[in-house]
Amino acid sequence: MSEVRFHGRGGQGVVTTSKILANAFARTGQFGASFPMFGFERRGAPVTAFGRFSDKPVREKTQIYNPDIIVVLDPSQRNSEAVFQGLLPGGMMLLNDPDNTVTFSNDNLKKLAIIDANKIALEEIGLAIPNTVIVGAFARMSGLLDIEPCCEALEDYFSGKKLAANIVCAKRGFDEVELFDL
Amino acid sequence: MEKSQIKVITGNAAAAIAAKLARPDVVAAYPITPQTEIIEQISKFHANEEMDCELITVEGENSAMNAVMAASLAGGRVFTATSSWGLAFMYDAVLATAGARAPVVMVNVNRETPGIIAVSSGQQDMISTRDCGWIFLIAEDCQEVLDMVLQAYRLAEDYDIQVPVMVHYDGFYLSYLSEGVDVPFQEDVDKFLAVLKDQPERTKLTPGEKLGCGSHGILGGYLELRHKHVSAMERSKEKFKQIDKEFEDIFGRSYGGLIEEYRMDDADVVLVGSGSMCGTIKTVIDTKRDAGVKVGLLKMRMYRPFPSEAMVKALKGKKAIGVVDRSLCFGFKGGPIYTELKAFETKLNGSKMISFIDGIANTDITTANVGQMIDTTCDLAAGKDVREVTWVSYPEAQEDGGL
Amino acid sequence: MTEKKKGKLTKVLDHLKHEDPFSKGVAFCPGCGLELLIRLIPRILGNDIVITGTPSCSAPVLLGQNNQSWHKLSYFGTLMTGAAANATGLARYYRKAGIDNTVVCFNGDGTAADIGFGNLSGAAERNEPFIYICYDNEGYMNTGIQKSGTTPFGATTTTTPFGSASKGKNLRRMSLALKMAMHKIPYAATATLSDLDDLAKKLLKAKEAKKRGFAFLHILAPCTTGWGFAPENTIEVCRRAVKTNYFPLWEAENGKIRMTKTVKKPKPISNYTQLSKKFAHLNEADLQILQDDVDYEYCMLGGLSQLEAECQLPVSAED
Amino acid sequence: MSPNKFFKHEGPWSDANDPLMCSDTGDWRSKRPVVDKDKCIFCGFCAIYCPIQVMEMVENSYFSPDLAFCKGCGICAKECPKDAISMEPEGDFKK
Repeated sequence: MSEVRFHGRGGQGVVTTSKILANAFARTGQFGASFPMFGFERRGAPVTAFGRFSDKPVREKTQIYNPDIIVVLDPSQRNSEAVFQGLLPGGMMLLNDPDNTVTFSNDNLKKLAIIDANKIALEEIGLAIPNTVIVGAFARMSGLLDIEPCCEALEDYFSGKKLAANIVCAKRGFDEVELFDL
Repeated sequence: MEKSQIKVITGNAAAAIAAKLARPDVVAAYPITPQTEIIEQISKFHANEEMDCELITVEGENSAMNAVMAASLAGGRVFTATSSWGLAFMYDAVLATAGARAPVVMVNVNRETPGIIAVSSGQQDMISTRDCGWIFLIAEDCQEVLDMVLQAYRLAEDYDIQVPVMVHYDGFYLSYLSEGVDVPFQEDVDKFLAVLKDQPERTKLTPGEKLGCGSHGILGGYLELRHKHVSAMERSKEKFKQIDKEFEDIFGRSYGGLIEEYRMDDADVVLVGSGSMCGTIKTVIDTKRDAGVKVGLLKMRMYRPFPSEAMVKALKGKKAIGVVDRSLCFGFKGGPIYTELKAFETKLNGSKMISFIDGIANTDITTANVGQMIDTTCDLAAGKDVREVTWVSYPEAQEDGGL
Repeated sequence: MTEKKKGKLTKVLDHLKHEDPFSKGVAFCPGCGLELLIRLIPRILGNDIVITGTPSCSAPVLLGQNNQSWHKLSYFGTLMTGAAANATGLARYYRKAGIDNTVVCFNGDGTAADIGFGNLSGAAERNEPFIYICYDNEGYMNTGIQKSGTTPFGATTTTTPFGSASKGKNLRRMSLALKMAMHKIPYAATATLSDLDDLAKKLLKAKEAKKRGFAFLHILAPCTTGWGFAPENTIEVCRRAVKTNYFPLWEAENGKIRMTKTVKKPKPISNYTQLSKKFAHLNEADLQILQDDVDYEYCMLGGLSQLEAECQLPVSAED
Repeated sequence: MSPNKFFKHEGPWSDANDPLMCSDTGDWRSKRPVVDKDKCIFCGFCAIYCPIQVMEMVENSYFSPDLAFCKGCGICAKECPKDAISMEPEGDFKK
């Protein structure tokens, strides 16, 4: 089972990112559970969400304290202590950032993936909402999913032109994410 | 997947979809965190003609319960949902609904209760209304939320029962948790609920029919109705078991009826829990089992009526029992389920019992906390001196000699 | 046998088309205004109404005892807090099930003006399809005469006793019917027991209006026991309430407010208060306060009733 | 199952298909209305205002109270435009 923690701010679709991934896992016959950290959600405020993805049913209902993977949708939080808290050895991090040269000195972090998701989102949907780009990038980085179930999962959240544009976002996220082994 | 389809949805969406599948005549509700998404979803179904019901967007929870109570007594199938202060605000009508024996089905998304403002999970709202004469069911995950709402209609509207049913699930934990839910097809749900149409008609309030509901109970009349009510609650235990079996016949899922027993057969020590904590407990039990600890879980699906017979049967002779309560029983040191189970202690053939209080106001019942509870219960089984009541996430409580 | 017809039968009798569904011997006080009202409603509207009641003066008769009933109507008796919501649930279910219905939500002023006002207002805002009747005896009479929101200035009750620092109720009454008319409902009206032709017509209009939504009637029903007047004066008290403009008779049909009875030379308020002991302690200055309040309400109503003819609601948002 | 001794139904339902409850409210009376047939102009005001609705038409010519239930409030006498009804002490009618 992979335990994933998502960091972002209100309006970026942090919780939705986690939901779409859970949905994509379910479409492959695997299991996913997604939930927000408890508390008030409002635009601009830091938001944390969780995801558990597994080939077996997910039974735990607790928050995630020791993630295998951290996903940071808000570049300004990339250096906050909360982001790396509890990261397990061999951990991965997916970062939305225009700067692909950022480095981190965390002993447990072994794999880093960076993508300028805001730029892609602006180009494809005209809004700086990076979540669907992140979904594609997550599939590529984690190696746990193909891009197809991710695109199919988007059908539950978007329709029409928005769906088409977000599918492009996810695919570009999958194709354009840069991976670094640390 | 012929009979259903997997949808990744929240517990709230599962409740809303279950309500839709049950085809209620009247839905009345008022929003409150963490229940709000249920009525938003139902409003959407209604707006898109996916749900053919009278939707009453009332001005407060008290009216929600009063409206569905009356619609139910007029013969309708009804649905409403609330949480915490909302449940408190409809309390008089909750009592009246039970007293009138209106087979209302309500979802209560558990949340801490007013006074100390806490937008957080906890079963205190449920405990505060436990003796109101409703049947209480508690779901563990999103799938069970959906399934339990459907089972609730079979129970509430059964001619031999006619008692309102409240389906509880942990707010925040299940309300906002998205996971794969096997959503049944309408025709199967129709089939499952069709039994209710074949039974004798319940007494209904119909224009010109010379029947009235809300009569005074005088002399022995009040006692007679109360005794009928208590008898119906007793009957509901066996009925719920049957309903769970019939549910399995149609949907291929069953939950064990009143209680679910997890790795109980050869267990020496047992945790008793309810709701979303049970998933976490099962995971920890598996780990402990791998380490040779003979531990099991008794999950309560039905809380009112109290499934004492089933619990005694399952717990009899176990060395030690740790009861996990996500709420408080003011005036008693231990949690509510613990204090109630204590009443049957003499029937347990020497099983020892302790109380764990955890999960109040979103204090997470973590795997570590569950591990600690199992260890403590094992210590009790081994004859060590352990505290009767442990506030797991509040070690400071141990400084108080009284507790 | 001589055939003699010395007078002309009152046309009110023409409105009493239906059987009186109530048992003849029921436990209302002699001279009770409520008893007259509750018998007339089904005689005018028919015995197929579904009436809802709450703990109040009506409850001992409206609600049964064990399996037995005092009347033949369908009724639902529950709580003061949610009466309008009960009626909503009934009316909505009947609509869904295609059952022809007239739900009459019948409450005292304690429910309508006080503890149940929230859901009354909510039901009106949602334009729920039933008739809400407030029988106003200006206080909680069933529980031993305590004040309510419609208890007028100066009236003594057991919670507003006359004393060295108290004139009885030191506050003014609320204008319940006007407040309800402001909900933009198809029909709102006042009525009382002295003007039964007016009352009957308004009940029938309410029944017609509830096809389009919420209909509200505010009916003054004096209480001989609680107010301290002789039982034979019940109708006279109503009559004087109208003649002093203490309780003007008007209706708002689709929002158009119209006086249904105009009093050419209104009598001073003392003409009304002198009948009831609850006002007996008031001096002239006190009475003037009550008079001013009555004048204010009437002035406001007068202004509203003289608005342009086109000042009315669109027939119905739902049509 | 519990017996249906006081209630026929599971819940608090009363059933008016059975005989209605009825009190002998005539016993409450201390004065009784006495109608002067000659003065009565058959207008019906006593009948419409009677809270118990017990003023009955007799021979299409006058109204007469059902004394089994009349509580003696006196509204009929008060409202009669011709003073055709008088309230007379109940004691006078006792033997």
